[in-house]
Amino acid sequence: MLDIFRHRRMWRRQRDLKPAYDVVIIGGGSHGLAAAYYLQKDHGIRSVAVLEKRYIGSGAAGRNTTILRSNYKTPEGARFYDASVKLYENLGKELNFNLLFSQCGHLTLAHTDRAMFVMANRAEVNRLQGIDSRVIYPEEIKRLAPAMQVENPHATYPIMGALYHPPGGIIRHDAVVWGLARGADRGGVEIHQDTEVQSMERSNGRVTKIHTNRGTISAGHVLNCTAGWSTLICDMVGVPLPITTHILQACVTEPVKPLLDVVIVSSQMHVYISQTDRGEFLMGAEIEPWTTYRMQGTLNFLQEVTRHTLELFPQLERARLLRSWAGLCDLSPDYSPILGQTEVENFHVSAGWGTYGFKAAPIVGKTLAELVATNRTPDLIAPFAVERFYEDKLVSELAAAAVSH
Amino acid sequence: MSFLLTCPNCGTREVTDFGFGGEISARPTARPSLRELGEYNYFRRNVAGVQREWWFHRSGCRAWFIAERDTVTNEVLLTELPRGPGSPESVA
Amino acid sequence: MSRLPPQPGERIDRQSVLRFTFDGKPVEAFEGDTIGSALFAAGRRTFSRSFKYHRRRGLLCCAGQCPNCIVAVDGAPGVRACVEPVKEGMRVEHLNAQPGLELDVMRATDLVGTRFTPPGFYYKTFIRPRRLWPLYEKVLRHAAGLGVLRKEQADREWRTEYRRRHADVLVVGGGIAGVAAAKQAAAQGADVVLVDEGQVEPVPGVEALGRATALGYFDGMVPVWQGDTLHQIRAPAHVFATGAIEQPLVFAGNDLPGVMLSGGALRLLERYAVSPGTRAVVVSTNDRGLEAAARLHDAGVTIAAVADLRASATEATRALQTRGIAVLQNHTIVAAEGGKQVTRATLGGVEGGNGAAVGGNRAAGAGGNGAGAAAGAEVSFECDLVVVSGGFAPATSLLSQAGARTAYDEARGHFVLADLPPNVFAAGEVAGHADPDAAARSGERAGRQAAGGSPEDAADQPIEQAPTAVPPPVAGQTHGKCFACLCEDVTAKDIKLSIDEGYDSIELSKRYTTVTMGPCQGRMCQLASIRLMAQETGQSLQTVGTTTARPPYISVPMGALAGRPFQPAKRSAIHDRHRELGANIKWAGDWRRAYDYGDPQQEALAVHEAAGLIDVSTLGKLLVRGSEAGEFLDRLYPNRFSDLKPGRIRYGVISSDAGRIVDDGTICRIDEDTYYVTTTSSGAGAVEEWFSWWLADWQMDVRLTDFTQGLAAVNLAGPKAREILGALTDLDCSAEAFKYLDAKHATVAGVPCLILRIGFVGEVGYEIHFAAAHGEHVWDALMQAGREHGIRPFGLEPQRILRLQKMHILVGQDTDSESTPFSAAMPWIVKLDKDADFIGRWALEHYAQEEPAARLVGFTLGDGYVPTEGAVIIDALGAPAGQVTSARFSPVLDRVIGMAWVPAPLARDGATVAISDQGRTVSAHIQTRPFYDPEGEVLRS
Amino acid sequence: MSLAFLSPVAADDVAIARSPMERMAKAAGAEFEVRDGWNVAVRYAGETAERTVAWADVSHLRKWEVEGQGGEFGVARREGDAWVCPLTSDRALVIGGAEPSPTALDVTCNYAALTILGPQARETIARFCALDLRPQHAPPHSFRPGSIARQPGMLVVEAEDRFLLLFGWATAEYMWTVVADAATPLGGRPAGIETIETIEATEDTDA
Repeated sequence: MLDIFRHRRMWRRQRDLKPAYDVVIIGGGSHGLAAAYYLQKDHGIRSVAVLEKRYIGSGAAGRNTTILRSNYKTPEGARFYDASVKLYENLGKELNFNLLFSQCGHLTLAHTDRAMFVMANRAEVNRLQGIDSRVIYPEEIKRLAPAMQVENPHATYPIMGALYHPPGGIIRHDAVVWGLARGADRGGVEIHQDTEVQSMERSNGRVTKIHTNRGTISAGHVLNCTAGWSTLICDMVGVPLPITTHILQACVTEPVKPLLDVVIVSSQMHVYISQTDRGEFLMGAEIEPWTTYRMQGTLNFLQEVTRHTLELFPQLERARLLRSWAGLCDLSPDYSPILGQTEVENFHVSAGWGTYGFKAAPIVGKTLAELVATNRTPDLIAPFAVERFYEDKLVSELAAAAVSH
Repeated sequence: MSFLLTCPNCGTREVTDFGFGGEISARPTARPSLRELGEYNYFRRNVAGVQREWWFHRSGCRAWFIAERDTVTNEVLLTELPRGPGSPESVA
Repeated sequence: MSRLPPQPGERIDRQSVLRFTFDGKPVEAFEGDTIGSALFAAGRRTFSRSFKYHRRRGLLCCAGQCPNCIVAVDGAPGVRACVEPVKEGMRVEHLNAQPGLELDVMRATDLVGTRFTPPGFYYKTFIRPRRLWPLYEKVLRHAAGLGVLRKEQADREWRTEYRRRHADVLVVGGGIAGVAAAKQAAAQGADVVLVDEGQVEPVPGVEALGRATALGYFDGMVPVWQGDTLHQIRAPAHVFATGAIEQPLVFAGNDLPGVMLSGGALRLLERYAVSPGTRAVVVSTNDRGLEAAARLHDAGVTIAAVADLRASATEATRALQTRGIAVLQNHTIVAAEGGKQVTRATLGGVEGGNGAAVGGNRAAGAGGNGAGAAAGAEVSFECDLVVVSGGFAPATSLLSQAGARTAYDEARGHFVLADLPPNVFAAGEVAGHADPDAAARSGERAGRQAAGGSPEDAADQPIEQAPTAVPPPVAGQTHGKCFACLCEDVTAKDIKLSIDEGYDSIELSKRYTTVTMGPCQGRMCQLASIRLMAQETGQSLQTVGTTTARPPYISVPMGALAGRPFQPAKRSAIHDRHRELGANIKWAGDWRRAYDYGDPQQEALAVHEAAGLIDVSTLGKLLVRGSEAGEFLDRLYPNRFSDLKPGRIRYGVISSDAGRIVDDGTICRIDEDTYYVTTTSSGAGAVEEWFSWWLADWQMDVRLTDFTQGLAAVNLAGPKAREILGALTDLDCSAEAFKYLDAKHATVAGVPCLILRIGFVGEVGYEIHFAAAHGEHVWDALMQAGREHGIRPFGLEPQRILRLQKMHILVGQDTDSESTPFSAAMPWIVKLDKDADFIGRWALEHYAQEEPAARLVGFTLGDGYVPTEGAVIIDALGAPAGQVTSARFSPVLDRVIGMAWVPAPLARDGATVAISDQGRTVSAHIQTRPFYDPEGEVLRS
Repeated sequence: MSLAFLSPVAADDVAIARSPMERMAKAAGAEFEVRDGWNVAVRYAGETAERTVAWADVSHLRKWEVEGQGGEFGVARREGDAWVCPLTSDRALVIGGAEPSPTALDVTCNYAALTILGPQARETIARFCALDLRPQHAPPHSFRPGSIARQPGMLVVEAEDRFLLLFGWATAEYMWTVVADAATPLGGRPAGIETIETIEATEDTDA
């Protein structure tokens, strides 16, 4: 409690770059900072620099809709994201920073028999791995979300059931970034904001030099944690990626008194809805199908997301939409991440997250730190190596009723 | 609504009128190795800059055409109908 | 109470009295009043309670920019009372105060809680024990939120519309510059739309939209919200004459009711003839604030004091002096005090240069610019009105979205436009032309250019830059809270603390303190917070930079964005018959389809025992014509079609170049150059796109025409099918004349039809395709002819049972994005001995060699238990190793059958697998051959 | 084998062809007559010549796809009673009139059709369609394939204030709902084809 009167700096002011670090992490988002945090915490590796082009959390980490869940379709995915949620559960205490994680429950609505099939399958795969996830029906949905129009005879998409995932919920995304940054900083990691990697040199299968706008450095290991920009960073060292970059958009209303205590996702309507602790309704939709690096939103998104939200919550028709924004997503062909070593010996990636990256931040940090420290790929991330696309062994999170959040 | 595209058959429409077919990539002409096949099926250049790409006028003439678009600004520099086998964009 | 005698140019109609209620109490207003002006006239000073501290807030901008007067009208939250016209009988309620606006218990958070609630306090509290956080969170959730929405509402009640408008020039802003631009552009012959947030005068030849707000700029598309309508205006050229937003000053008590921006005070006075106060203290950084003092004086308001932050007098100063009003140069306001509203204001001297306000006992905002303490006694004045003007910041949000860049202008003390993209023009005050004459000329110029005219018009004079204001100061905090952000209750001290903690970029500070993230969208607070950031960090304002201007420009009701609620649906030409037969209708992709007619089991049995009729109009139907049509299909499918004989049918599976199953269907060769291709219902659109994509690339002599919607199709199946069809056609339907996989053209019930004899549901069956306009006729004729034979209509659900009995895979149900023809037990469909290349060949050559991890097989269950589709096949260790994709009770076989992906070694007849289904584990027996009529004898009969 | 099954032409006139909007028209009070084998909504009770906007079901118009007949993009040629609309450089859609050639493909039932007419027609269409129909940008005879109410469609500007909308046969019920919903607040109501015929006859006389 006393901490709230003590105004200590969260992280040190930026000094000059050193000529060399054991590990250089490109990208000061949730993944980069988590990797830095676990490098010093789990392995005592403190000669670490996080290079962030703008300010920490300025990319996807600060633009996502803060939803956490682990009810994935593939056993590999479910196991991996479950480990992430478990780390998140204790992360606030560990960082001594309240990440405002509310495990309020996550409902993925099903409007067709086909969707019910997908939900049943996910629930069973999850249950077998000890993940709390089950199919529920309109009565229970109504109890969990009494303000939602569950049995509307005029509904375009009647609600047949839902996949209910009680441990899912929302967490304060910025707090995750700041908490990890503080933790990493106190462990000796240097966080360099306004530091852009402009090119890299590669020889003998290793990255040898990193040229930034603030000077050239070298590193024992380099991690690329740049999400939507990961292709561009990989291009610098000649590592191809099976990734396309797209925008994903979100918006909030002005705050209103609590109406909704769970996260609602409808894959058929391409909308996900939660109400923040501040009272804002926070809504997102699908990625735009075309590739782009331009983080500008579309009117079409605002029109579709409001129309679909109002089908579920007609009482929001006069609630005011306050702000919308767009972020970049790095989409992989199978909707599973690309994680770990590349053909360049000391260059590792965390990419291909699509819309799931934020959910994985702690486990990505922990496993990449382990990879760097031990030179061994942890079992949890072995299925996600980029090699799978050369061998055509995908880990497909795609389903006919694919869900983003 | 966002940027506009000009269908070579129908004229200028909102991007929501169209389907996106992705960057143009060359389909191997000889039998590829598994690795080469993976590269063709899954790997993308994903350039930040001008990209030649396929679009489909889904709401209009339902024809495929080619656009050159700057992925950093979404500015569409040109659109044209494909010129068939032997042309630079041919994937055959 | 505060209503003045008629004022020149007032916008109220004193003859027309309207009545509304505020918190249940009646209020009278004149036609033309806003809720805000009427309430103020009736004596109300507190309009809202603030978000966090529940402090009283009163009218400030009277222009819909600030959060202070947000109310609910007829249950709709978020209404800006100061700009919302009064309507007879409207029900206005305050937000965010319990039990009432005048007595708000949450005010305690301000009086005692402040030191416990610095910015981001919640990040630092409630961490341990973790299990208590949900309780704290519940309290926080209920404390937050402004409006109250209905718990339940069955349907949308508000009719909103979209309206698309194309124009040559869109002018945003209907002030002097905007109107001039619109006139000029119209004079050039352009089709012009002019929009303004307030009333807008008619301009000849221009469509002028009043009370209409431009919400954003989306690559040339500007959505404009006007009441119930969302205009979507697309124009190749835009003029933004969006004006400037008067900035408040940051001083202690700057949020008290009675502290008003000069523009707000004047609007009350001039438009609504309401006196904003009786005794005013005026503090300004510019002439407009001083001019406001003179106007208020002339209207009868006593001017207690005027402070000008600038060092030297101007014309406006002298105009006040002639009225006997002294102006304190180099002075600013240090504090406002009061309970329910302001009662006293304290002025103090200003140190020149960066203009830090100074009081007697402190040095304010010691930053890198070297602001120091200076002498200057504080003087207090009793007053009920404090009029402030902190300068006018150009309203550049929309311009920024359009790609304009801004730069900080030291002389003017705010960000100005630095660079405009092509075909985007700025005019008037947003472009720095505050003087009416200059504004008009800049508007004319912009209008002419936007309409394609030359900027170097002979009549065009260089436009004078408007006189500049000195940078307004940022005050310290000794006298109490100085609010930088009224929406979120963020004080100057909060911003300073955030910087001390390391949130030292404007974006980080914004996210930490939430400054600029409230309903004003930063209009009232962005500049102040940037100044504070610059002062604290010693950076220039240019370096600090602005935060991104995100749409919408003002908050907009979701209903207005959503438009009408209709969702496109496809319906078969026979759909109404299914309705009349009481079908259970559901979505199937983007089609509405009959799932059953009440008894799926009996419907399935009828197909075995007599005959059934199902509407399969949703199938994709493509006509492929041309001399190379056969070769084209050979390249698209892993099997052959060029050797198919006219009048014959072959099944085909489309695979991707990765060898994955994309779709399936039947292909019928109609003649040498013509094929008729059917696809799955859900895959129809994608297959058409796939075909035309490859055709666009290969440029073969092939033409595609999609008949999916133009043709109806029904499947007549069952032992009586031949007889029923025979009664309606001259065709010889005998087994010898019309064989399995034959296609015939014939007239059925007078309608020309293509009849495909295929094994769709396992019995003798005919799929009949014909023009959609005859849908009901053919359906009726078949039902009529079948009546004596016991025909039943059957829906999708019985069809699932029938097809499952035959182990016909359902693409997308039994297969997923990773299934190949080999793993899905259809190796025979792949003809690797074809000479030519085909899509998927290389991958399929690979998969022909490699054992898949899992294979698709059939299974049976003994005890009548139907596993859930989606149930999981588990391996010996209990780990997921496959899944059940289909499972049904088969009435004709009297047992449970299904299909599942199982580990490849178990994919053999007689093997047993374990199915885990919601905690229950059952054992199933694998079967690889069709459950019903495995040899196809019935089918071919 | 024949392609006659594509055509909504029944042998011996035993079958009457029906529009996918027949029931919508019936519910709105239409009177029907059989014309050329089609059950057509000819008039509505209380229909007058005065109108803001009206919509008429003209799905019975025959349509053909012809090859080797492109034309100037965006412009429909009037040939006899037919509109010849260029889809691509070598394919055109012919709407109305008699069969243009023996090789033409009958696509009549691929497209349902509504005529929208009256001084408020443009405003009505603007409620559900983003095509630029300003008279100077879309004069009579303009042909515009594009999204109509979020569905693939085509639009022919038949005359000042008269538009022919084509859209998928299966989406017709949805489309009628959208058009009626947009037009009704503007004073619109359905019209029978007698109205269209009268107007066309007048135009022919004027010409």
